[in-house]
Amino acid sequence: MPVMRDDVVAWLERCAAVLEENRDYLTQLDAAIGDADHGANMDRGFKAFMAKLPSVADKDIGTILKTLGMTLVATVGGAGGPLYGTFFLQMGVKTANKLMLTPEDWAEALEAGINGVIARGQARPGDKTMVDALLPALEAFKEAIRNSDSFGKALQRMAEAAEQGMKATIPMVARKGRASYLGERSAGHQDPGATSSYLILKAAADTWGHVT
Amino acid sequence: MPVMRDDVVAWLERCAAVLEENRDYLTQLDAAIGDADHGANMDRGFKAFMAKLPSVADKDIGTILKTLGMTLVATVGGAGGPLYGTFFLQMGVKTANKLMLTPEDWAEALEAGINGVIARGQARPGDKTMVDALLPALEAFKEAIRNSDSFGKALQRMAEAAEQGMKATIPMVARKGRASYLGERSAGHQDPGATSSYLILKAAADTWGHVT
Amino acid sequence: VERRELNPALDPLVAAPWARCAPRMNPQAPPALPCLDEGTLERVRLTLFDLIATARPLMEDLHQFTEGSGLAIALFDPAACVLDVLGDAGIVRAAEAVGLRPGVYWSEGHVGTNAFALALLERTPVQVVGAEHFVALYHDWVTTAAPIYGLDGQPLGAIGVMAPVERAQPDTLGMVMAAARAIENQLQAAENLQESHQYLAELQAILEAIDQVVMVLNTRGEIVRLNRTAARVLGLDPSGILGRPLSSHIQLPPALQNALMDPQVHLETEAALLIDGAPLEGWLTLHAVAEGRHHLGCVLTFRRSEQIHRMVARL
Amino acid sequence: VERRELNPALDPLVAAPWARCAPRMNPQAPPALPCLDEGTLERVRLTLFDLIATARPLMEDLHQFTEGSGLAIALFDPAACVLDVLGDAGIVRAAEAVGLRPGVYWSEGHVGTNAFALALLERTPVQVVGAEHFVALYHDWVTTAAPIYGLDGQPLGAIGVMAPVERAQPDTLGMVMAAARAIENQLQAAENLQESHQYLAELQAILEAIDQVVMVLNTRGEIVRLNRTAARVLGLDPSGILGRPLSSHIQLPPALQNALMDPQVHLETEAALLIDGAPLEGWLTLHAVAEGRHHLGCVLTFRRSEQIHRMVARL
Ligand SMILES: Nc1ncnc2c1ncn2[C@@H]1O[C@H](COP(=O)(O)OP(=O)(O)O)[C@@H](O)[C@H]1O
Ligand SMILES: Nc1ncnc2c1ncn2[C@@H]1O[C@H](COP(=O)(O)OP(=O)(O)O)[C@@H](O)[C@H]1O
Ligand SMILES: [Mg+2]
Ligand SMILES: [Mg+2]
Ligand SMILES: [Mg+2]
Ligand SMILES: [Mg+2]
Repeated sequence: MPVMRDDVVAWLERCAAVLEENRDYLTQLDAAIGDADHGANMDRGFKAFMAKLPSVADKDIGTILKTLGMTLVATVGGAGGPLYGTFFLQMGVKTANKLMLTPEDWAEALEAGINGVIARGQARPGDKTMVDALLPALEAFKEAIRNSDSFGKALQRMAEAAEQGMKATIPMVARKGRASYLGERSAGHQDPGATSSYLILKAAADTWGHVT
Repeated sequence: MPVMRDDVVAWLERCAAVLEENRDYLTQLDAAIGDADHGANMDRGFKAFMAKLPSVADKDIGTILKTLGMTLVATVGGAGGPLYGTFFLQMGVKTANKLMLTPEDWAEALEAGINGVIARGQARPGDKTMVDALLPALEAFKEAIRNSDSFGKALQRMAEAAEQGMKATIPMVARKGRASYLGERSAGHQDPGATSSYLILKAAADTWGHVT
Repeated sequence: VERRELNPALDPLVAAPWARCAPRMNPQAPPALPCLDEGTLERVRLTLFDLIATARPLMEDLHQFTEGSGLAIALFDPAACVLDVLGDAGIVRAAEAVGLRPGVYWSEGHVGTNAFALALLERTPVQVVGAEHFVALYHDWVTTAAPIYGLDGQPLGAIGVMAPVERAQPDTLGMVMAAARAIENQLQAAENLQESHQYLAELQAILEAIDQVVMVLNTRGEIVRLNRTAARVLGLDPSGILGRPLSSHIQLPPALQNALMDPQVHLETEAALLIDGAPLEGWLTLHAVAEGRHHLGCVLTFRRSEQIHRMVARL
Repeated sequence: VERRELNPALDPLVAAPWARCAPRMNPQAPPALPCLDEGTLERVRLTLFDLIATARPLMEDLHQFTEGSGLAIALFDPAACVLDVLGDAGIVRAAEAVGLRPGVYWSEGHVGTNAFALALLERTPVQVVGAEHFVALYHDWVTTAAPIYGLDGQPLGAIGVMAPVERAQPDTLGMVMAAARAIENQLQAAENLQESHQYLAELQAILEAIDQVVMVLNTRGEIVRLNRTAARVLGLDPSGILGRPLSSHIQLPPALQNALMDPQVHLETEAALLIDGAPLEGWLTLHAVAEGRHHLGCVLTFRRSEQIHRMVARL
């Protein structure tokens, strides 16, 4: 069973809620190795999108995701704006005109989104960024599908890998973004962007858990 | 017979005189396809160097040329400042500690200077720049030396090739610098930078004509 | 300026637009503010996403370092359509009320003389102060803008600032000029990086596709690059050997050792390599690597005699 | 600020330097202006030539767009040593008289609180206005500066502006911040370009060194690159064939035609190419070219059976 357009809308609504709930947590993480605004940034961005959602909730999945990307680049601010903006924009380009997503559709969209983040931010695995949660999540999802896991199971694997990747950023020394100005002192703290990425992917797994 | 340090000083003094004499001419050329300041720029730069020359005229050739390069980057302005600054600086680096130049020394120095100009400005042959006078001049000098011409003869060949290269810029469409903003309208006018390059190399040929 | 009369002391850059506007517009009337519908604006912003994503962080920084001083900072497309606005809340609201909103066109024909349209038209940074704006509504404002050019010299848009006329300053002009330059340079850097990555990817794929020993050496004879075949045939550990001199493991015949440094080297010959003393016979080539006129090193290829025999056997 | 008392409303960024200066310096006394001798300054400027050559045109443009408004614009090394100054003649002269001259160090310990040293110390753009300068001599001035960082995040220097205190404006801070960004981005673009050129030079040298047919195709099957051997053996005109589909001249066996588009392709096989109908037999390989996760195309190599025989005969 594929993920339907309305399931995508539900996912994004969940993202907004989760990012609002975790606003202070993300801010705290960003206080340790940044400028303490990641929580506010993500909350503001998704709230701005929630205001737009009614006007696109009946469109195709690509349009919804592109709108999200365009909204985020204009409202999130900081490093995350262009990066998350690109992420969702590229997902939207890949899913243009679709009203449902097969597991392959989701893998391709996620891959396109991550490629966009990497192209813009030039982060590599181990640089202590959102990429350290996103890439393992993508790989885990693709592997689960190769192993004939159900869509729902594969999404779970994806969320678990995102969580692992997020935690794996703790010992890393940041090589991108504000945290990199701290050098060695950035080690020992979980990366805020990897955390928000995890939350977003977890929200997908939780929202779509019912699909087989 | 090599070119001696004092011959180099004489050359640069001649450059200053020639650039002053041709100030209006260069300005006119730059009025047709630029902002009408190349004559003033080159004159100002070499006058500034003339003021410094007494303090370095007894040093090695490399020091004199490096000082010229550093002076030009700080006084010529516009596109020519960094380019001529790099040109003479790289010549100076190549001739460090030398008190005389063999033909091979001159070819190497000229090549280093031109490589510097190309590295900084990224101009290619045919882009309608100083490179269109400098490169053919270098090739002609090297070929004359390969043909066992005397130093003085090779310098003449160099100056002739520079003149040809300068004139060859007339029909070219500019692809670098201010003139490139004019597109096709830049054709039919001789490039100011190629002209000042020619004058500088001609001054060398004229000053060192007596060496064999 | 009163009654549509031009102040003769007016900046010539501003006088010309006035001459253009006067026949067509009533300076006292509120300007026609042509505005794109939501959908079209979204499509325009989608097309210009890269510009928006690049400009936005810089605009946020411009705001950060002038915060509270009364600026609205805006990004425009090449037709002077507003793409994005941010800045001090009160000023942004007031500017929005007079048309500084995403989707609105600030073309001269609709809004009268203003820095945003003028910068794009004249292809230069420009500031228009108070009564220099043709339309009376903008006499309380100063607009400042600089055009942004793309990699081929085509206009990508403009970055501009709007502020109350009392706040008119010369450094705003320097600021937008430098901001446009920063955006252009960042776009150029990103383009160059992408090109760099593509060449490297081709380079690496070619190396792995070739079943001969292929190595790239720099001018100091150190190994800069080698393919799998080279590592295997010559018994080299890729992670260990990069940056080390070829000669630390492999002896070339003396004549060839000199050839390594020749900026014009272009030779092919039978040769025996000594690998930790043991000879390996085959066909060796050396070709200089030059970046324009700059000698970078050389490419060494080698095919074992044995391998050649095997290739024949395969056919 | 009077009598070395700190105004409690003072910007905390400025208060800390005051606390540092107060024990060591007399604010009423003219500052010690440590200055490099001509020779050492020249050596410093030589080492930082690239920064100076990159910054200077931008500084000239900043001057051009603020001309006559009363600015002196200066470039500093990472130790706050003045490298270069330009601007409105009268202001430049006056600033020179109080120490804004190449070779003079504006370190806090010598000159007291000032934007040039502070920007480098705090690693952020900053403006110091009038009496915020510790030393009384600078109470008539406003200094504004932003640090410039190099490719590895190391400080390269700073760009700053000095003006009469009456002329203090917020946008000067935005201006120097954007100018520093423009310089950094230009240095990055130049570095990326150089790297790009080096990879291309290696790539081209490797292609010419290989005596097999080597071609690079993009994902549309068009020929992006080919070596001399490919042109010769396959009868292709390099200037004509670039960008054209391989299939316009050469037919691959159908199974292989599909393989061209496979992002994971990695095969070697005997094959017969049809060149304008005539078959050419040999050994063909296909390897995908990927830039990270991005499929760019593939590398095709080919060696004629005939050629292999010849190679053996040569040994
Ligand atoms: N170049 C980059 N590539 C990928 N992710 C990045 C990059 N730079 C920063 N990030 C991510 O952005 C996060 C910080 O976001 P945020 O705090 O909102 O922006 P800022 O650092 O500008 O305040 C980091 O935790 C990191 O995950
Ligand atoms: N990228 C470049 N590479 C080589 N030469 C260049 C380049 N850009 C400009 N020039 C040279 O500079 C000359 C113009 O110099 P000048 O008028 O002094 O500078 P500007 O154009 O800044 O006013 C041109 O005639 C051309 O020969
Ligand atoms: Mg942050
Ligand atoms: Mg932030
Ligand atoms: Mg000029
Ligand atoms: Mg000029």
